[in-house]
Amino acid sequence: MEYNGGAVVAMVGKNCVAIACDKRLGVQAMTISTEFKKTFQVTPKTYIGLPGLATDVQTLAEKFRFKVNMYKLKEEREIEPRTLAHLVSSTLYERRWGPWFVEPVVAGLDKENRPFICSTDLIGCINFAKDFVVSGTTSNQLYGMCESLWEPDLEPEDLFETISQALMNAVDRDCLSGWGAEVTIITPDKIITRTLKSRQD
Amino acid sequence: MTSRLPRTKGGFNFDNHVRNTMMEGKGLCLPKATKTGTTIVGLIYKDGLVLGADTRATAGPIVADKNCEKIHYLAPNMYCCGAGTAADTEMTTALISSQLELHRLSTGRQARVVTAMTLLKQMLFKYQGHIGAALILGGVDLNGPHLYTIYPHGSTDKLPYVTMGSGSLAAMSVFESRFKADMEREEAITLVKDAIEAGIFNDLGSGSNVDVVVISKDNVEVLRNYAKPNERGIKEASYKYPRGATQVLKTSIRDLVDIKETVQATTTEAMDIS
Amino acid sequence: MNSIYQAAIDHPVSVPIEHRFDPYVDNGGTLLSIAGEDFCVVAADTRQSEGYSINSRYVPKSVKLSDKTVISMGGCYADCLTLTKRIQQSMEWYHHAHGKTMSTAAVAQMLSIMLYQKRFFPFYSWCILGGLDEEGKGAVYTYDPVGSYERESCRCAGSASSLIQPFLDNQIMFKNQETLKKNLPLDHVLRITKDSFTSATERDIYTGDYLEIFVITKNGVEIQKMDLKKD
Amino acid sequence: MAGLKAGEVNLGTSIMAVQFDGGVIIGADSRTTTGSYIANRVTDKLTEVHDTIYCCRSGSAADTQAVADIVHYYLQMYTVQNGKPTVPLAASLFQEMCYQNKDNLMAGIIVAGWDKDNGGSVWNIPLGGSLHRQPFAIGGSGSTYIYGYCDANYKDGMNQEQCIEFVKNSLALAMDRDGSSGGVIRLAVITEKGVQRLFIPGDKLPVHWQG
Repeated sequence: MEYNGGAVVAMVGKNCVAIACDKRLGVQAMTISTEFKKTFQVTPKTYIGLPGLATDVQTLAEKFRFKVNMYKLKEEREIEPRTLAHLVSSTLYERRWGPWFVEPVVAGLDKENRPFICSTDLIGCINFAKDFVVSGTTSNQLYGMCESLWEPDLEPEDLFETISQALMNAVDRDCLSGWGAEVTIITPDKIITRTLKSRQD
Repeated sequence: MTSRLPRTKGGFNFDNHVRNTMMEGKGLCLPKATKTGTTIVGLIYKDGLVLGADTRATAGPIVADKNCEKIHYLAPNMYCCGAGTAADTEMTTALISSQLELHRLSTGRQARVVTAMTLLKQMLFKYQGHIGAALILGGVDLNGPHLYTIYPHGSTDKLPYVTMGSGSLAAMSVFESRFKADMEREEAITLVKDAIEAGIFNDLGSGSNVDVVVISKDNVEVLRNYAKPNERGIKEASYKYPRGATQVLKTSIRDLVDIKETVQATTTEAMDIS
Repeated sequence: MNSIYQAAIDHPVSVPIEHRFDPYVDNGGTLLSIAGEDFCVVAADTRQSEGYSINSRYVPKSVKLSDKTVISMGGCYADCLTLTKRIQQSMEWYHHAHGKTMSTAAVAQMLSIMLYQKRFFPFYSWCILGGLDEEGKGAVYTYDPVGSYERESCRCAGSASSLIQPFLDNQIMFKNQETLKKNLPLDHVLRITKDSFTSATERDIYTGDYLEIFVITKNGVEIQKMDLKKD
Repeated sequence: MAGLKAGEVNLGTSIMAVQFDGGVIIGADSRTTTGSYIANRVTDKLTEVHDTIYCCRSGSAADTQAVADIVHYYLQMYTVQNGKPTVPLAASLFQEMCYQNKDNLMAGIIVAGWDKDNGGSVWNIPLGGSLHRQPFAIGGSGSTYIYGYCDANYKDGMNQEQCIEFVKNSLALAMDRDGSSGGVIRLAVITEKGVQRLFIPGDKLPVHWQG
């Protein structure tokens, strides 16, 4: 986790969810790129965030894309976020003794447009949450921020402010994350993606 | 379709192991897996048994999940509390639950608790303690109620009242002072609740709420969050930001279009087969 | 728990067992201090723990040193106690020698020296000194265990510091929302303090039980107490 | 030989078996520990592997349970095909398991029982996986304290009652001195007629000098 750095957070709002990540890619203390996004769209209304070792982030993003496509071909429907969570979990637990160094976050709306978020640890233990989930090297800071800032039933625009402030202030206290951030708000009728103006140190 | 797609094999995959030990050797530290530094208990009362658990999951000193479920379903007449590495307890119980379901379908009988116990202990023994699951297995079958503890290395004990996890000492002190044989249902549930609460308040690895499952001869009650002694109070202030507080560089909005697929029966002329 | 005994069980005779003098323990807990225009708030939880056990639910981490100065310490409780005694004793001698109470800035400088005097066998303690300066303005001095110190406007230390500090950056210093910057009144600061601790208690297992807040104004030091969760 | 793995459940034990004319007496304390915590204070370390063949387990709880379960299964299969097994047969099955897997096991087992060919017999399988027939055997961490007592007090040709007293006193002495043994004494009298289980609660143990 500490090798490349990175942070991902997801929150539930009123009929919407938000997922946000920082954009740094580093090799320990040295910053390599500031355009390394860690969230990936899986279905129209589902995103997955993969903070961790960059090589595994990319490998797994492709692996999940493949598995989700196979699911779609076999089942002739989009994968539900809850199903995706279990797919992620079993993919990680398969490598119980040689894990991928990633702690994924799943966020999305299910077929009834109900919000769903969850995170898993690196060996696939799912943490279902009703409020927020955090992951990556900045998790402590994010826990503190979210626990104070989050409140139920935030409208998409308010949820955007809350998740952005939570992420930015958290990564400012972590030397391995930051250097820009990207926030995605998923609502039943649109997906809003915003790039934030943040400190670049 | 003798394809190039990777075939899904069963079992564990060790491909990353060499790489990971190399990285660990270079001084990189492994991320911590979620542990359930737990209090789990079980006791036998007059008509069956009661299982109890707290709901805190920790990653080091941080609470990863404030309200997780540690009492897992195994079979209609059996439940299993898990402590230790969270993923291991989750996956082990799920795996055994599926084997029991198949066993039930192939025999057409209710599975016995010893069967579940044997499956669990043989699996854990096979992995020599590397699967970090400490379990309390409880169930009622044709031979009556049974309560087992199963340790990560695969040893088992059969006792009328048991505790496990980091809060087991706090919970056991409650049991040792107040357990009686053949208690009434209400009394048994209260004792289990008090034992779990002893763990919640005195052990830092345990916390939040009390989950209870009561299994009797032909009735199972899952009392999720039976007691909530740790509700968070109302915050002093709201920290909602005025809209526009965050500075944005770029926005992209994609509208989602609902595509409705409808199947329409079209009437075609009957084929001329004359 | 008993790692030495466990080692003996794991390796009955073949391997030598290492014995080491390790006088430090981490007793957990969180403390914070916020300086205002004409006040200073010093707050800390009162849980003292070791490993997964709670030693006591009420052990105050903060001590009033004078009408203008409060010290708060976390880390190894034994070291904190000793350090507090030394500060108090020096302040007493100062009082006898000079016929006046030490100023906050003077205590701050002295504490830095006391910590550095033990550079190669340090006190394992996270110190935050809060009070009013010569002009009556709120002052917060923060230290590392070997005496590097700095005056700041707010700081959190201890087991939940990484959870609370970014929140203070945002709510007290208005980081990432510079446009809204202003001086905060005391009641607002107290609300932020309380919410910081209730939030940290939710997620940090070493923080909890009670919150003790010292409010330092020109009228002296007032102590407020509040319940935190006990799980 | 494998040591105990971290956090493994230990049968820090006192176990014993004595042969007499007509059968055997086996006995054990009831304490199981994980580190310094008593995980079970009323354990039954006397495990049936056939109608009149028992084993006393010491060492790792997981290992000895697994071995006993496998031998129990073998003997059931054997009975179906060949009829009743003998005690030395059971003992050599245990011995084979313990010897072949000695790098991975921590199991000290005493096999004892009655069969038609041999009458009562006691077989000791210490840690390395060797097999010894003995008129009496002691095992587990507590046994080190009572070798002298047992050697001094064992007499050939003791009857059933004398043997029970001998086992009770020996185990009580071991439990007094050994921190990882304790609780109650569980006994079994195995004869041609079958198995009779005896239970001596913690407050009814023979009392010796306790300072």
